[in-house]
Amino acid sequence: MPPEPDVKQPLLEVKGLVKHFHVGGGILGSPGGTVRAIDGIDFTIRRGETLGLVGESGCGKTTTGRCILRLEQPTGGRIVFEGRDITALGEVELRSVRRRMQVIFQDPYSSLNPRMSIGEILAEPLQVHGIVKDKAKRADRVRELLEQVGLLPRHAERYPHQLSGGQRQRVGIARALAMEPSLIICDEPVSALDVSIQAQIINLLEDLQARYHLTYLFIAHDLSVVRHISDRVAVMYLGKMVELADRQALYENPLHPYTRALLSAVPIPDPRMEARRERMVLRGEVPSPLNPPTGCVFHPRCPVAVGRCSAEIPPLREIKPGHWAACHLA
Amino acid sequence: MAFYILKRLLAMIPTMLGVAVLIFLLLRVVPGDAVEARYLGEGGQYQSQELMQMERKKLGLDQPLWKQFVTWMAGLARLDFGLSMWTGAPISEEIELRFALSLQLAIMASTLATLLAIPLGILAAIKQDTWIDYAVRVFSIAGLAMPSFWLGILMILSMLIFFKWLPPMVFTPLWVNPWENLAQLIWPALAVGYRYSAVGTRMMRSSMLEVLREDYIRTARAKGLWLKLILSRHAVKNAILPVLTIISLEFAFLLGGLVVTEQVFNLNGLGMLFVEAIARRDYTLTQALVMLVATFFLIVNFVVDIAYAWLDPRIRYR
Amino acid sequence: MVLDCPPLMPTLLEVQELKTTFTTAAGLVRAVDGVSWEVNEGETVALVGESGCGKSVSALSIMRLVAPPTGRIESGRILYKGRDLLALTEPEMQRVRGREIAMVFQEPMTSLNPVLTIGRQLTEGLEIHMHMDPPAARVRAIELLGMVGIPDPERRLAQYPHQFSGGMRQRMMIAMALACNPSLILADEPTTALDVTIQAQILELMQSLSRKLGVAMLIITHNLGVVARYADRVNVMYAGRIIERASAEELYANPRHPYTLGLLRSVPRLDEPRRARLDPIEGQPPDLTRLPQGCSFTPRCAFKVRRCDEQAPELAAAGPGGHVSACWESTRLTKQDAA
Amino acid sequence: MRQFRSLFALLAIAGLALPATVQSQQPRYGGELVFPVPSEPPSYDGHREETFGLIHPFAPFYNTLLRVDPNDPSGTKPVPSLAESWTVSKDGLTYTFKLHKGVKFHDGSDMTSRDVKASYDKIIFPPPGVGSTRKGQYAVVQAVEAPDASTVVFKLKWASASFLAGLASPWNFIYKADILAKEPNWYEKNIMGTGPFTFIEHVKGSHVVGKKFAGYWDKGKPYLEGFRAIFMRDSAAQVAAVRGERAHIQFRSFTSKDRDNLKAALGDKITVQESDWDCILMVGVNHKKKPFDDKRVRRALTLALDRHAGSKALSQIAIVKAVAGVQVPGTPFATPPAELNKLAGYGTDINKSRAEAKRLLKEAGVPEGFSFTFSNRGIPMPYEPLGVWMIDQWRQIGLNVKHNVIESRAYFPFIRKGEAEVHMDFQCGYIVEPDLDMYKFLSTSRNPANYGYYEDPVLDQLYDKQSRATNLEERKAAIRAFEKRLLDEEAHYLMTLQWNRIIPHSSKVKGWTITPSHYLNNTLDTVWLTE
Repeated sequence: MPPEPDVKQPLLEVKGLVKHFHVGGGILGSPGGTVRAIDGIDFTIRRGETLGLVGESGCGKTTTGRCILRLEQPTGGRIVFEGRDITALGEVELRSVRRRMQVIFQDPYSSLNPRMSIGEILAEPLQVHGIVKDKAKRADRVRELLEQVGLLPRHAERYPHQLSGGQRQRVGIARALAMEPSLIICDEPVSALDVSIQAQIINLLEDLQARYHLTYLFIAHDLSVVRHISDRVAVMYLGKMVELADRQALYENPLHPYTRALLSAVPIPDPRMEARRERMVLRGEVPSPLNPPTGCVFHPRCPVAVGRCSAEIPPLREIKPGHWAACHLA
Repeated sequence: MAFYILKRLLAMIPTMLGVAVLIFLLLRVVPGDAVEARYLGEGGQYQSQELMQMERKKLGLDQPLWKQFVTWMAGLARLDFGLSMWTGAPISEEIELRFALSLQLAIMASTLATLLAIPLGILAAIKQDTWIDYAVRVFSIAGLAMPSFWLGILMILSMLIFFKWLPPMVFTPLWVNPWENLAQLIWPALAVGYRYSAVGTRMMRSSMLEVLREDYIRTARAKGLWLKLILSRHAVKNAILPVLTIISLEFAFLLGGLVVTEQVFNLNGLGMLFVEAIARRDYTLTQALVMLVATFFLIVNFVVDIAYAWLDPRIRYR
Repeated sequence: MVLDCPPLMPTLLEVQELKTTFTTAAGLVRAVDGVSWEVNEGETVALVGESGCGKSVSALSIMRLVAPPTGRIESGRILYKGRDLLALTEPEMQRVRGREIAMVFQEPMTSLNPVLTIGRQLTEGLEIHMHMDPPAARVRAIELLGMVGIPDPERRLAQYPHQFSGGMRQRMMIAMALACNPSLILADEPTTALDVTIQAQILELMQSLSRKLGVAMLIITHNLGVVARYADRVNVMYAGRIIERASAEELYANPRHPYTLGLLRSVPRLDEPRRARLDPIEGQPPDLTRLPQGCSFTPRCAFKVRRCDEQAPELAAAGPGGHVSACWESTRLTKQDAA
Repeated sequence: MRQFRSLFALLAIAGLALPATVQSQQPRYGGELVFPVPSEPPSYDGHREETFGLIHPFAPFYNTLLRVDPNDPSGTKPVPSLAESWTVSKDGLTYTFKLHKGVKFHDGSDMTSRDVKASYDKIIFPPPGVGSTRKGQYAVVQAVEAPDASTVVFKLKWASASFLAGLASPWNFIYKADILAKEPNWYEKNIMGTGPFTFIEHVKGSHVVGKKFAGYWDKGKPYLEGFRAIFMRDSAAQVAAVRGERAHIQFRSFTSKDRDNLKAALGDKITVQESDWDCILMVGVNHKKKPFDDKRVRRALTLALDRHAGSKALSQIAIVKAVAGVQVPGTPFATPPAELNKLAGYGTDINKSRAEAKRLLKEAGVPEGFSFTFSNRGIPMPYEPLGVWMIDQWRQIGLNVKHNVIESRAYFPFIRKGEAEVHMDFQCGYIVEPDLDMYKFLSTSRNPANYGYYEDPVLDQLYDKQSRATNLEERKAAIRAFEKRLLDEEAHYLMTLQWNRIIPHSSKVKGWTITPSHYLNNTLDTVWLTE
């Protein structure tokens, strides 16, 4: 059992994170450009909490996860993990950091080597990082990990294609757990799963968090799932953070029009309620991050935008204690 | 577009420079030089050191390596490949005719390969696991299993035995006498083209099968399109890209790589010249040939990229 | 209640005892195992279930697009306007596809041919089914793109799918489906690949167009929320069979099958207070090559009785408005039971 | 007389009609002779090049001062060519040649003694920057003089038995003096001679075309309208060309198998001429490497070879045949078989030889199973079969030999380093002449191309003796003594088997006689086609 963590201390601090991708021009000579995947975001995750990160595809939420994991080199800003600035660490130093910071992917199938048995997949990091050096003890540890994620010891002999989607995601979780991390970045961990299985995995993640005092960054597009699992929720739009608040505050009293639109778009499995509900259907599509709008990036689709919105970038302000929003009108 | 082409062409320079340095050094690692190869060649008769030194001086082989390299590079920059160390003739003259033959043969063989591979591959894919598919498979595996020079020998022998006829032995450029020219080159083109079609056929088949499983083919069927239209409009253009790559690279390879086939058909092509140049330690000629083939590879690659863009709009606009 | 009345519109499509199988290395997969359902003219019907339950295969079977040689329609009848589609010749069937019944697929990314222009893909159906000449087809194509809300349609015709966003592509798919004025659109997970805000746009669009043009729709989805708002009637599928059918309102109010109930309970809902824990359906979906003798849901069922293992229940009346359920205990279930 | 006998023997082998009908046939004019050439020369200069690839296509453009009798199958008899007659001074030091009158170059100018002098001066006394590869063979020449337009005089430093043969060398094309004066290397890239054919074109890697020279001095010749030499590396392609009747003849050689195939396919349309070939592979033994400094060991190596059995077996699969000493069998200076068989390793009782070999090895203190490396050249025919054969022969006297095959072009540079223990060496003459054939074996100090690395003054003296002998019998005796010392007593070098030249050609080709050298008899002035 790991020691009881100090809850007040932030485990991860992200300050002014920027990630730009340069894209080359096409063959026909269209000019290249810079994709502003993340355009200056700040947030912290406290020990033991779950921060939900929501937004539509292309908003930068997955890139944020990859930057924290240092799978991408940030263009700017700082990432402080367990009190250490990891923004510029070299490969060797990163190795120890990576043990403490694990990831669970959306598609467990493509992240598992099809030629390795589940037992081998789980034993490999234990061996490579020298966590469990003895072979027999490693097998014990693999069994233990399988049990922790609700699989049976006999699953160790199976290969990824012999498992169902839910079981594969359990293996993905076990692999992350094997390193005894403090932070797990869950990148859309349930969106590829069937509805009836999603709940199993969410429950499992919650159980594990309680048992091992894990901290989660939970990246997802499904607002109902995020509401269920997160303590605080951050909403991203086009590389910017538009709102950040406690779960309850955000869902009951969203301050940003984009958050409101998102919430209203979520269908509710109750026809009567759906019939009564006010729908706020957004116009248009998410603009290209190659060429983001001026001012507030949301203004072209915003139902309440005023003149100022197209001219001036709204900063992320703390409107109420602990409730931040980037909107001139909030 | 012009900018892109310019950029790509400029990007070739460092590659070519690398190739140049590499081949320059590699050649000089091999023991012996053109003078030794010439005067200790046939019977090991000894020639006086004086004569050998004189010859070396004539060829510039007495110069330090870096000077030889600089001289060569300076020539290249003016597109002057220099003189062959073996014959003393300008290299452009040595290569010219052989290049015409090799280029024509490569074009003919690649064309034949393409003409065989694409319809056969499509046929095998749409008749997957039927006897037609198996027949195509046997045909193409036979092509792979038989080296083209061996097929060439078979062809020559059968022509000799059954028709008492042999293709012309001397290359006539196409524009001089097309009939003579084709009478000589069609056979090696068939032998080589058949062999290279095999890879293309397999590739076309699997690529086609892959495309036929794509969602947009299902969409096309759901629209009520019939098979021929689906194949011609929706599938072939998508499936052809990998085949195009393979055949194009084969084309560049064919240009300088058909040593044995050239021997069998007595073709005066670049392949034999290449081998002889190496054996004779004809540095200048070998270097020029390597540069030529490397340039061709780069150009073919470039053309393939352009063709990709033409066939696949996703690349064009990216 | 209105829904107690018999349907006012005549039946458009009637699927009877359809069985579709796939031969795989693991054995024979009974993807669709004797299902019957119908769609009336102008109606929107939903087919709900998890992946592998047979809902997509049902739609492909109607179009006769189940890929041979592995896939095979074993038996059953598919009556469209009284004609059995399974008895048609392939050329006759080609005249049905796209003209009478059109399809909208799940993945707008991969379901459009990347190397053909939007215009080409939109007009080809018009040319073959409506015998339009290219200029006429082009005019119609522009009209269609405008109808599905794609701005600047004339310019868009010359573009390629990759130049369209996901939502735009799905609009294009819908335009393609609508091109030849079909009577029925089969929409296979039409919004699954899209972002929430775009999902809403597309669903609204489909609903309004189907109402305006009087097109019947079959929406295939795994998302109960999607169906709630847009479907008139809902069929719930599990392991190749329909296990419950009712009007949308009735189904959500009074689910009469433990699986339907489980699905509704297992998703977190924004309209309800946050629960401490979710109530998942335990276990895994069944292996379709080795279905149990009795009810396929038994191994995961919280309400199972002895009989469930022995005999598979048939659909039986379970509520008003044609509400049927295939569960021995259906009458015993109420929504509150599971809580 | 012996020469005639062997000519008849050849005619019989070739399946030709009786000599009577040969005589009855009148040469026919016209036609183009087509022949494949397996090798292409780097330049056109006969004074510089060493490959038959130059002789076959380019010799018809030139004449030499003397030539080897084109009708003599021994290939040893110098006869007039540009020189119509000559006298030799009593002391053998002055040779005076009278030139034919009315000889014209292809550019129409007259050929005079100036041109002969200029050509020989280029060969023997090349100016700086001019390559002459056979300069050393004319060390005997003091000076070349041209006292009048039709007289050429060679002054020698000492009497030489082989001098006339040297002037019949097929390489020594007579060039035009004016051209040489302007540009000594002109003939490397250009062609202009007095030969029976004029140069039309040479397409690199492809072919050479020549056309009858109307102004040829030897009236009535040539018979051919022209010729076409086609460069063809692959022997299968050459055979196919003859078989497909696209080519008449290949002047180098085919294998016995090719001969049989051609004969079987074309029957009477093919005429076969065969001869021993003045080429031989021999084994160099490095005297600087122990234990090969011991002549007993070297003798054991040659004693181990069963040459007579080897001749029977290897002639089936390789281009070798006759058991030979230092001269091609059947030529004037060759040792008769009965006497040759007395040399070590030439005996008919192989068991006796091998016993002797083992005894010698024991005596020399070479242990049973002694190992050494045999370096061989990476040419399949006939190097490889001969190498394999010898290694097997040596194994039978208890030697364990490693076969080290080296790429063809890298081979002699490697051998010249002097590191090889035992290696394959090669020699091929353009004319059968003891001076040329035996020069190879002189002490390394005299001939650096002797890769046995030995000094043997006795042997050198025997060479000089035969070279300067004025009397035929005296020369023969000296050659015999040289051969015995080289191959038997000292066993400096081991001879393998003489190559065998096989020319199956179209029966349409007449007027061409095989000789032991594939460098000879390619002027094509006497050749004609029946149709």
